[in-house]
Amino acid sequence: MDSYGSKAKALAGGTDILVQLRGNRFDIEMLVDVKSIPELNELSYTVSEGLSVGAAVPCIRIYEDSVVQQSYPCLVDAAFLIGGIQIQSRATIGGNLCNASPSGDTIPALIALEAEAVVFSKRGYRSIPVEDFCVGPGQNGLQDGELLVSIKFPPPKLYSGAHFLRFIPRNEMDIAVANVGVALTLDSKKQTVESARIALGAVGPTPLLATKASEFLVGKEISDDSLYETAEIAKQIASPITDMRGTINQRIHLVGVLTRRALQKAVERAKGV
Amino acid sequence: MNEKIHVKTKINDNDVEFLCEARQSLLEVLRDVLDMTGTKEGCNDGNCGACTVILDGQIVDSCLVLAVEVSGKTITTIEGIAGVDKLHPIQQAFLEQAALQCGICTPGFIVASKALLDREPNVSEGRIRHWLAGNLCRCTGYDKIVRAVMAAQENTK
Amino acid sequence: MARVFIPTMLQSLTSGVKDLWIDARNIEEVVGILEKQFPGMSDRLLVEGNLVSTVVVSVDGQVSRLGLLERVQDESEVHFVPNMGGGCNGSHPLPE
Amino acid sequence: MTIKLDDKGISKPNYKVIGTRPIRHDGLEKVTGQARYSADINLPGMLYGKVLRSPHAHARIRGINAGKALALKGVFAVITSADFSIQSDKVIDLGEGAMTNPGFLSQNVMAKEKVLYKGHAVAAVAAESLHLAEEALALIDVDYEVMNPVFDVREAMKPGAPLLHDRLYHSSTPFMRPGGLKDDDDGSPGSNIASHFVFELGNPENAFNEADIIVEREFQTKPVHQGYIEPHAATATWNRDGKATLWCSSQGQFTMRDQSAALLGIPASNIRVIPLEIGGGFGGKTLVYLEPIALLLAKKAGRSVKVTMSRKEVFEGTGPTSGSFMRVKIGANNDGKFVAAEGVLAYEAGAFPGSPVNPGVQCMFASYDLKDVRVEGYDVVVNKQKVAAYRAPGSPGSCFAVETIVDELAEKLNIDPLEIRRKNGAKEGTRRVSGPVFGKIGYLETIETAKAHPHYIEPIGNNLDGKLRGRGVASGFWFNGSGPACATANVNSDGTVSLIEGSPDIGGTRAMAAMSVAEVLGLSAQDVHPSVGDTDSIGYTSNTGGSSVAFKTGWACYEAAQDIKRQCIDRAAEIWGVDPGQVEMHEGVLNEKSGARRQITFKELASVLLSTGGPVVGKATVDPAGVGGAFALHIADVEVDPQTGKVDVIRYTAFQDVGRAVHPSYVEGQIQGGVAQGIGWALNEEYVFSEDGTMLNSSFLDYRMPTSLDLPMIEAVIVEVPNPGHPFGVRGVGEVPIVPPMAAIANAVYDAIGVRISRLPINPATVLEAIWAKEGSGQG
Repeated sequence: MDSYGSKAKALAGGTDILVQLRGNRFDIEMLVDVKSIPELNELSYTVSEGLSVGAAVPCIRIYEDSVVQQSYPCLVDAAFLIGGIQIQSRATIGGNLCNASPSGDTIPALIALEAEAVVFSKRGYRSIPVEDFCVGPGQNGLQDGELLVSIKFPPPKLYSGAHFLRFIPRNEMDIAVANVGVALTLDSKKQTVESARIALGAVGPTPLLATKASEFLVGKEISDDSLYETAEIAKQIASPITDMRGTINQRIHLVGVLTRRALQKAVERAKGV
Repeated sequence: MNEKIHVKTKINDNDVEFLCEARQSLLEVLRDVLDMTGTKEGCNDGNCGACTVILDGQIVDSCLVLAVEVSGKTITTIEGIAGVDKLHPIQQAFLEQAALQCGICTPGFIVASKALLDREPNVSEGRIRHWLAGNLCRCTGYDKIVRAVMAAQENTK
Repeated sequence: MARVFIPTMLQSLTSGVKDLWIDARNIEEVVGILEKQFPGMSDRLLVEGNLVSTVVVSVDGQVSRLGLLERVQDESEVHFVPNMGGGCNGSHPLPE
Repeated sequence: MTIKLDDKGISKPNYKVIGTRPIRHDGLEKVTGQARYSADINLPGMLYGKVLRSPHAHARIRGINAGKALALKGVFAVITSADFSIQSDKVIDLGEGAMTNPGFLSQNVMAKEKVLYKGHAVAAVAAESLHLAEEALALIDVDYEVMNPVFDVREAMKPGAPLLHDRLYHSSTPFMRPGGLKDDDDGSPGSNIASHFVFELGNPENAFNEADIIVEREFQTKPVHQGYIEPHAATATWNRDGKATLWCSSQGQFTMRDQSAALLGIPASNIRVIPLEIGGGFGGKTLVYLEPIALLLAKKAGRSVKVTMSRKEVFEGTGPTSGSFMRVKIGANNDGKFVAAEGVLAYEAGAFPGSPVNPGVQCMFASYDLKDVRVEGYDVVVNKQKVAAYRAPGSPGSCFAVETIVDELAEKLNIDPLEIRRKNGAKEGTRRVSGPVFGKIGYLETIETAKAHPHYIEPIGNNLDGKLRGRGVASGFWFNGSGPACATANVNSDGTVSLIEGSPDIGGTRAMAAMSVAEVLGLSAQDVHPSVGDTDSIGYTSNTGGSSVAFKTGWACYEAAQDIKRQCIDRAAEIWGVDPGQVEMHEGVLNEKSGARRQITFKELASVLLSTGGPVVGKATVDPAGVGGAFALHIADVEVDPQTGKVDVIRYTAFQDVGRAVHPSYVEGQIQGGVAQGIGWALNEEYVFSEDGTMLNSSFLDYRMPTSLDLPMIEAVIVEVPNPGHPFGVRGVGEVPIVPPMAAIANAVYDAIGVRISRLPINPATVLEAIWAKEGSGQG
């Protein structure tokens, strides 16, 4: 891959890249199948290090993994709703991330979960926080010769919960009009928010970490009002466009609705309801 | 791009070898190289499921798999679902429940349904609908297809 | 006598007459009599001696497939209507 | 046949096969992958063809240079419109009832002088592989002079709008016309309006004055595609003697033959069309697209050629149905009786004339007994794909408008929505707007059945999770069709019958055909082996369309079986040395009526045919009148999420008078499928265009047809009011079920959220905006 530079691309699940190649979306000379690289196929978890998901691990393996189901249900939410089963058998969250679509369906979940992208090149390994990984619509932050190896998730904290929601006009097989990932940690009484991360998708050129909304929620007591206010603040960062999948007004409005609903579910999970 | 690559694989329990171009999909090779036209093309971009095959135990859209990727793997297509002298219970149920009209999506639905019942012998209507959401049918409204899969499930017990 | 209805847009040729009783054995005679009474009518209904292919005759509620040859009974009700039949009859072929 | 009375006292023949549910004859091949569809033909030495398509919605073609493409190794032929025979743009009859304007059809298959929509075919190549053909396309230089396009039907009708055709003939007869060009010396101003017509009954203008209440609204619909899963494909060989063979899937092998022959300027009999299994059509496979191209490429390359479309090409290069603008009003008196109605419909034809606006205006008020009614239609060309037929063409749009208004009247007058339909419902003797009166129809029976059904009686259930539930009803009408049809049936020595008929089988009509024969001969359905003949092996049979096959081809099969029966009686009489009048055939047994009272079964007789005078072949050609119209009444329950605007259909029941259900499972299937397409049309499906006319959602990802998760079980309730014009009482099934769903869902959405939505699709953005408008807020 190194020798082909920007003319080389990695093939993981292939559910996006093959379609893009047929549509002449980019000019490449080399497609490298990375599914056979063992490191990219590992799904591992330790209590101290958390979860590591190889870039070539298909969604179905992620959401059927009992550790992921137990400790990272938000990741299940996200991986479970990419495409149909045929796509989930192939598609990877690594590919999803590298594809860097503004509406990429796992990315806000990854951002909320404080995931980091682990990247390898001849220069060695480096880690990039997922919120910094996408740099523009369809553009990731990988340099020529760099390969996404895995995505690392910190171990879940006590009294924490997370959820991912998207809105689509159909019930499956669709691209998000808007999507939202949230993660929060409560105090030991499970009443006050100690930390929060809210991430939005399809409402800007890249998936976004809604910093202001996240910070607003910290220290607040859980209530309909506080969640509503947080959602309203999240809407402020949204700068969507109108396209065939949705309008500006609709998308901003959906950020509010989805943020509120995702927060409620995350709170339930944090409380262990 | 035009150089041919030699691939060895296993299709419907038979060892198969073929030559293909790097850019050819598994679907193209099945249909145009191996003349196994039971697997259908509806969209060529993974959104209709007509080309569903089972690859190493998982259902995939064969249009989104490069033929070179199946080297050393195991594939089941619609041609490999029935026994020599007997239909698979799902195929029988599709006939009895009138679960096909034009029939172009039928191979994809049968392959996907078989994979589901092989994994999960007790599935609900909701689970069937979710599992089959990647397969489009334009003729039936899915009603009789879902009923056929439920009937096949009963018959396999 | 058969009651023959004039299509709305041909009523300009009949000074507003909407229907009339005509003594005829078949549609060919009906059109002939219409033409005599309302010149220009056959221009609108016929091409080279046949019914325009976009026109069919309805006799007593049934679309006739015989065109000018269709017989007309006493008290029959005759309409000239757009060809809506199945198959490829129609500028717009009809689907399943 | 034995006649018995059912519990309502209606006579019902004692059928043995009609009304049962045998396994379809072509089923095994389809569940095992053996069935061959249009793209499944691979011939030795075959080349692959691909079509170059216009990147512009409206442009003049200054020149095409294919030199570089032809120079590519492995490329064998390139064709453009110059390779097609010159066609008149005047309205002419192609013969045998096919009225397509050959000039326009030819230009739609391959653009000449101008491209009129993005995706319009401009050239085609044949090469050794599909990928090579695609590479060659990229090497063809087309010099375009880009022109201003017009996309919206109302814009296109305005004076000064960009003109698609400089000399478009403007028709103002009440009859559909395929469109044509004016004479060169006709100096009248140009227009995009191909046709304008009016039907009027009584005096609606005066009658509206009598109304206590009038509801008038404007409606808009977008183009939607038939969405068949099988893309178009055609494979052709062209022999040195000028005889060609074409393998394709279509709704009529004879239509494909005749249209191709006309475009190529050769006798129809020079082409043999072999119909393959068809992977869905719904009206969209009644026009040629690739067929003449495959033939020409095969002729030019001297090799067999297969041409295929991608899904994107299907969306961009074939015909969806019309987008439309409609203004409709109905007046009623206070007790709910309709006193007058009026509708103006403008349908987009796409690039060439021929929208289904005429059936649209004729269907719109067909469900109601109206003495004073006026309907007006415009067929308008715009820079979009030339529309093709789609299931009950024209009717779904106009009925969406009417049924929404009927619902509003019922609400305002505080009358049950089924009751207002019953009160005004069409019945035998009701005069339609085009003039003729209905014969025996089953609309009122359909309404009564719905009224008594649990779905209408049971409460809708409580709102859950903040979602609002609503119920809506709507009616629909379709004429049903007929046409010429042929069948031949050969008696085999084993007592079975091999049946050849001429109707491509989209949804199980071979089973229907076999059952029709089996019923007459007293055989089981499985004793009849049906197949669809090619153009050289069966007589002319019109398209599988218009809900005509069970009517016309079923009738031909019935007659062919009667022919066999007569010959069997003659043969038995010959064997027994008695007068044929002494022999009758009943339930598969031939009986001597008196004297020795000998018997021989059909199967026994079949085994001795060759030694008693030769084989028995039954044949029939029919072109029957007697079509009976179809009415449907649908009930939809929806759940609306007022925060996201998403509508889910949670319960659906469709009632339909089918006359007689030959194979009830496939009748139900047709109804369920029509409903599913209607739900897609109602909620999400539409062509989305950019400002320059590019279709933005030309994939199954973004053209959102319902998945299995988007639909509930769809209950199909069969009502049988037999059509007296058919030997088995058949009416026709496939089309009318797509007519009511849009209005039924719009009415249910109104019931849920209190907003009337008059533009399709009722997608989440539309619903949200409607809710915001009602609440007077910019956002919720």
